[in-house]
Amino acid sequence: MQQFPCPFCGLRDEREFHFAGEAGKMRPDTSGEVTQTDWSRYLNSYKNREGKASEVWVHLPCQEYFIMHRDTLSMKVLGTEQLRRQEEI
Amino acid sequence: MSNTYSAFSLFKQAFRGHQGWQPVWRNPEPKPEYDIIIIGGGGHGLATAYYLAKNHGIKNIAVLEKGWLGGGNTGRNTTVIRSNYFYPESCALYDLSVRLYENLSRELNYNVMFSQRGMMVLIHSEAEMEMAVRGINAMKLGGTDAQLLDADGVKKRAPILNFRQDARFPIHGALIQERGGTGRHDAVAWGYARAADRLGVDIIQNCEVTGVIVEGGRVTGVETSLGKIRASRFGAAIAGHSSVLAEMAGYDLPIQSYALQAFVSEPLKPVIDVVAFTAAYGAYFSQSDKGGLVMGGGLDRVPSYGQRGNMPMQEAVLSGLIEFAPALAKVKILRQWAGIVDVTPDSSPVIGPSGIDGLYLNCGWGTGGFKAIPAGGYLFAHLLATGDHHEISRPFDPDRFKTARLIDEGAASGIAH
Amino acid sequence: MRDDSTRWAAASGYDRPDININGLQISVIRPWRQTLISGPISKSLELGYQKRAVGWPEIAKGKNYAIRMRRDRIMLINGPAIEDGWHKDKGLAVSDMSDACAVIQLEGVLADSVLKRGTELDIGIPSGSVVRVFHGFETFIYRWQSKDIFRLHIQFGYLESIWLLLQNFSNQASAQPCTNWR
Amino acid sequence: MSSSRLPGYGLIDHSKTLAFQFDGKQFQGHPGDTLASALLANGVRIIARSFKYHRPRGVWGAWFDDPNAIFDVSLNGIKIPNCAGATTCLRDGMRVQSVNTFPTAQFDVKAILDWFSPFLPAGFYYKTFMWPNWHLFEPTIRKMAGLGKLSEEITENYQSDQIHQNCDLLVVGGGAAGLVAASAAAQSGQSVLLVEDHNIAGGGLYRRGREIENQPPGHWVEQQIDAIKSAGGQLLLATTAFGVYDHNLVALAEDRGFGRAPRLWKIRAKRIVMTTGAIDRPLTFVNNDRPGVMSVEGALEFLGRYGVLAGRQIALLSNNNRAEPSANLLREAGANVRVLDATQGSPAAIGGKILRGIEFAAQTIACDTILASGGLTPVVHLWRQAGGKLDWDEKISAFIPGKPPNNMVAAGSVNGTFDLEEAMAEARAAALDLPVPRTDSSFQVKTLSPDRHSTGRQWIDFQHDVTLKDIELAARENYASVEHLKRYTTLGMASDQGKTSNMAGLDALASIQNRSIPEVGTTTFRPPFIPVPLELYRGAHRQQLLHPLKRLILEPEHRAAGAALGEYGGWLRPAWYGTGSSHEAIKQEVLAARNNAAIIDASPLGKIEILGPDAEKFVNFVFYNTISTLKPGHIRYGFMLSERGIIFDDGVVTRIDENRFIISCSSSHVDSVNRALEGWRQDGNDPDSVFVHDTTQNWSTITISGPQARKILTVLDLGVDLSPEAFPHMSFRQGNFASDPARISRVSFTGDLSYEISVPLSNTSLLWSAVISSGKPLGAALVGVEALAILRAEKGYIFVGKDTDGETMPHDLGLSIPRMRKKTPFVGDRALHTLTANSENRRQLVGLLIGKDDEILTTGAHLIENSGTRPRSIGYVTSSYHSPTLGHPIALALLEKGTTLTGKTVPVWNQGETRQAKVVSPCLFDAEGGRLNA
Repeated sequence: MQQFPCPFCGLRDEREFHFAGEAGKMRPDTSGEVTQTDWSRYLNSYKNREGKASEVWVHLPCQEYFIMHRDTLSMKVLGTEQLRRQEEI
Repeated sequence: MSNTYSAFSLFKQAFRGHQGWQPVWRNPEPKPEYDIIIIGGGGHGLATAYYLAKNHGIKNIAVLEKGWLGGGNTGRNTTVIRSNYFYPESCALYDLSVRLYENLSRELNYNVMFSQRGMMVLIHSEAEMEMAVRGINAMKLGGTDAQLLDADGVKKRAPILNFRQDARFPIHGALIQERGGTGRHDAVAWGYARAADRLGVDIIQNCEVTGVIVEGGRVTGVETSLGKIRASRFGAAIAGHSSVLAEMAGYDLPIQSYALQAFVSEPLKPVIDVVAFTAAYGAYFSQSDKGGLVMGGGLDRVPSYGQRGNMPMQEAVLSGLIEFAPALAKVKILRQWAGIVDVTPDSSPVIGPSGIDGLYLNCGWGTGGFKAIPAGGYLFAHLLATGDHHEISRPFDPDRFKTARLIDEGAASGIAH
Repeated sequence: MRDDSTRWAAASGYDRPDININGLQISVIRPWRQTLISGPISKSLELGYQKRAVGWPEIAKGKNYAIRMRRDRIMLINGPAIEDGWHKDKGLAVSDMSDACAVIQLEGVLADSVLKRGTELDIGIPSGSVVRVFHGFETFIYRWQSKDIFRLHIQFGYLESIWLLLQNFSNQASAQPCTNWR
Repeated sequence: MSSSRLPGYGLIDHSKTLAFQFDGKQFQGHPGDTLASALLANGVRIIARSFKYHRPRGVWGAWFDDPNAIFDVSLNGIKIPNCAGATTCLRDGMRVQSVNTFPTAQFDVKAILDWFSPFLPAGFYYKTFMWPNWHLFEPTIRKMAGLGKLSEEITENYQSDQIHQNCDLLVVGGGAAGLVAASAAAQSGQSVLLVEDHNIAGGGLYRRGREIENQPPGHWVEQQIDAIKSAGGQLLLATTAFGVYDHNLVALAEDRGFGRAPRLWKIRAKRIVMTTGAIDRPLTFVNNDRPGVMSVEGALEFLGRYGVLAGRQIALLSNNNRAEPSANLLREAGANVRVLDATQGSPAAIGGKILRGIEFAAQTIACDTILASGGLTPVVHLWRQAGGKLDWDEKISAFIPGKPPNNMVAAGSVNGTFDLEEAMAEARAAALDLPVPRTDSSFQVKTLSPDRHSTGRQWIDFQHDVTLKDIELAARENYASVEHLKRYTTLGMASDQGKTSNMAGLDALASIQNRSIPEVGTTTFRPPFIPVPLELYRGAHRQQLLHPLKRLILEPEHRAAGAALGEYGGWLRPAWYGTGSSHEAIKQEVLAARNNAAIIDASPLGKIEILGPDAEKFVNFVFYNTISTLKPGHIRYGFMLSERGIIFDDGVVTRIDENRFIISCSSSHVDSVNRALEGWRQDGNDPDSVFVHDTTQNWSTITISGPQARKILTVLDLGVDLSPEAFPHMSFRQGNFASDPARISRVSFTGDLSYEISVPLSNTSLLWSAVISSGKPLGAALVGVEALAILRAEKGYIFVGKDTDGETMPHDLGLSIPRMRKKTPFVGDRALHTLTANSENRRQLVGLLIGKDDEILTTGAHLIENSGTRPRSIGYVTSSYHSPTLGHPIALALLEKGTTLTGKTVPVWNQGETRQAKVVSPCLFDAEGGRLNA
């Protein structure tokens, strides 16, 4: 049972988290033309790194989406980043 | 050079203290160049080499394995073999596999212990029954076998299951594929390896691919822990680690890696003689010939490459399993392990060109690679030998992600309202 | 067609006897109002006349107080009546949730041990929020008035199930310490 | 009788006796005994048979390293298979049965298999049983295999407990080192938990029989425990750490006694000290599997802890300098011991069921017991599970902990530090996170490899009958990697999980391959360290707490009204009302709904509020349909799609005001919709300008549908003008009920005039009775989910996931306008224009008609095309009912090019039977919408 750090709630049981995709993936701007290749890459391509990876996770109880850097082999958590700007606590 | 296996040869060898058994495969030094190199000495890679040599007459082949052959998912699964799929494309693929398995021990002269004891998918509600009927009809139309059992029929096959009315999910019946069952996973790898070796294939263990040599847009060689090796075509069959090679060579893959756990219990006298799977409880089990219960369930929730597995899924799978068969509560677990599986967006495999000339892919089998080993090898060999798809593998080409013509077995079953 | 009415014991709703075992008391309490407010925290607190929204392991005090739900959300317990909807002037979203959650109070030295059966809860692991998954249920768990009174909020629909769970945990917790424990 | 009890020895209570039965014979033991010690005390030597050849087996080790003593045990009606005899505590009245023997371990008819062993070498089954097929041979083989018999009876109250605990320091192993570590750490102010797998702490102290710090071991142990406890530390006995998982989580199994499921402790420790000790390594020699051959440490443990002397005439065969001190302890207890240096000759045990002696260095020495030690093997399992590395210590010829995993440190015997003073010094340092001093051990081992030239069989894995020859065979056949060896020979896969056989096996392989043991490497160490019951993982995840259902606040009212309840989308809901035939009840509900009115508890319907200045833009983006044009007080039906363009949910959106919407999604999708909305909110939107509040459970919803619906509402006096002009279809009003707010939506899932009234949960009961009292005189009926399913199907309304599948897009249901015209981006937009989305062969929703009096079509039947060599599926029936309203069967289906086939007949295929059905519009009731808009 891993413990992940929610940037707001702190360390919590992994079962409180849900993997929401790899970090850095942008939704193509569909107000203009999007090629089939770009769209497919957006939907289907993964870096799927062995080792250091950056991913978007959501802490389910507080619904905070954030970026987590972790090692997918050793399971070490290397750090987190908020998706949104820092704000008063 | 190698012995032929039979009761008679075993008898003969017994009188010679079994001194006369030959190595099942050689330990060749890698040659500088081959016609075809298969990366990955698991079931799929070894089967591919075997069929390339046998069906296509290509003998100058090497299989490169970074560890010991069969040490990846081939040796880490729950040995289930079945073809109870929804889409006709899937039925064709997996049924080819079951048909090849049916004759595999004799073909390879190695007992892979394919035991067609039946694969039973439990039905726990009227809504599930409707989906099961949809599935049975799809399977029958797709050319594979399936039958519906009522609750009494299930009880005859597996009295150990929970037929009590206070079960969380009462049993309404089951979909059964009688031709499904289990095999001996290691034996499949070893049998193919031995047979391929006999046909001249070089199986090179402890040879890790560390780089891909691309010249003029074409893969011409690989860097390995044993040096540079060239070939005109490459086939990658490395399951959960497919993305690692993709990053080395520079192509995209629609794959995420997850740990899939399995468990085996202490040996027991016969408890169940069928593979019993339940989606509602998220678990399945069968009994090995040694007597251990072999148990499994869903993927771990966290994507990873750690071949360990984690407690949350153990708790989820095993608590479901006990509710499914309450007498198992007192049975003890001996071992738990995990394999790294390569999961595609539609839970169907990828067979086809990588996007870089000369390199072809056989991956994305997710949780179901073992059952597909003969077909995966057979079809991949066809692709590598001819440069073209066999008609059965065509729908599984990675181009389906661009055209969005997915074969989504996961979603086919729908969601109850 | 299957009728499951006998397979599930009749629901008791709010009307149920307390759990009392070895000094552990678990009861349903009924705050008269619970109000969800999203937006800048200082504005939310201002709207609810509160100074602070507690996280873990802070102790909420008194009849009316605020608990922290997330970065930009609090819940007022027994706060003032506030109109539902978007409060343009403050940039706050308000929803009355008085009936959404049942509130369960756990008291006594065993309460901590009951909670530890459902979640990795420790005063050494502080948290900005009180939201927490408890044995699969999404809950809010915090301390109230003293260090061994806990309150747990859960969606009303799960009240029956979590009560069954708390009964189970209470029996286990009160059976401890067993002979192996020294 | 060779082994016997010594009065006054051990930690057991000699004053009380416990009666038990083994293989039908009565015996006696004492409190504190294990099954193994009690049997040995009674002189029982043959307690089991080996797995393959059914060779007689005796007790080898005194704790978890014993591979032989496996029993089926029953007590007070509770039967547990495969209990490890060396770790199961004796209880009065136990019935103990050897496993895989017939009739007993002493006389097992299957022992004849040993005669055939030349034909059954390692992996023999891979070479035969291929013709005609394996499944023919399998049943016989399976009956032969397996150990214990599982009783199919369900043991009630066999329930594990599970609990989390955090601590600064977890000490694993309560021997001298562990006790010292725990007390040092506790005194330094750390929160400490010490876990010890015996029910008495002290570990190996009792088997060395000597004083420690000038006190008897028992006294010293009690002192340490007092020190730990008075400093606030905790001690858990009879508890085994069986798994180390990611992020410093250690799983402990606490034995709560026979017949009770253990307790699972999930310990999150900041640091972990491993003081797990070491176990004896077997010697590989001819007939080393004979009953009467035991490990030296095992024999000392039986003596010191259980007061059992393993034998009277003992040959102690060893390769290390512990042999003499060990022999002296046994001599003190009255045994005649002869120490043999195992490196000085090729030993062979003599005798069959009864051990008669040992052949050694060309002489025959009579003895009743052989104690063997090939050195000590540190228990590094948990260390390896945690990812720690191992170093090969040549001096003691064993693997010891090397580079540590995070936050873990080893001390004492597990480090190869077998001297007590030094072990305790290590433990103190480890406890305080100081550098662990390493000293040279006085322990000396002479390296010894198995003699490969002996003619007899030498056992490596006692339970699985793996011999040196089997390992040679595997190596000869080039199953050369240690993992291949394990899998081919089954070495180390017995129920002791290789604790005994592993090192001997590696040693054998190394010597065959002319390599060193570290070159051969080890197999992977995996949890669980000891076998643990499945129940341990289950805890409270049982029955109704496994996937628990949500319950309606009106459930008592539904029950009182005679509702049949069913599971729908995670809720327990009324399926139908009344006690008669369900079919008839449902039919009457449908008819009442059409003729008068239906009263439906629709509370589970989602109510997710979107608030803020960007709410409009946001809802417009997450919905397929254009929402930006929706005016306050109005409602729109629409789809939410996945980014692949697949329908993920359908529901209605209500605009309350400029800055506030309510999304009413399907009841089973509330959580997933809420999560998806939050995801989009935080990714690509200004999160201060739009908020998502899931208010579903604050509100109950009662639907009143049918021609009399308006009249019923009128009586309720909700303070809203109900006239069709003032309150048309797809509009929303806020009213009052019981002086609290009530939300009224005029939407319909039946095709008739319908209102959904939502009130806070606390007013539900009141509203329900008010609706019933105003509805009953008008012929209104309570309607359950089953009748609702028919009502909506008559109208051609879908259930997402039932009438749609993983390929269905909105245009397959005929809703293609936003796809063609919506200008602003929305979720899934681009996916609606792929080759596949544009295909002409898409499956579309249609209705199917058959003869008026025909049996209804089977849901799940396929629609087929008979053009090729065999029928091809072109779709399937998704919903099928007898329509009480229309008086004939109706069905919905997804059909390839369905809309172009309207009016045509298609074959419907179900498990080999074909029927014909006519393709029609899905909507068969009030197609013009007159009733809907009434």
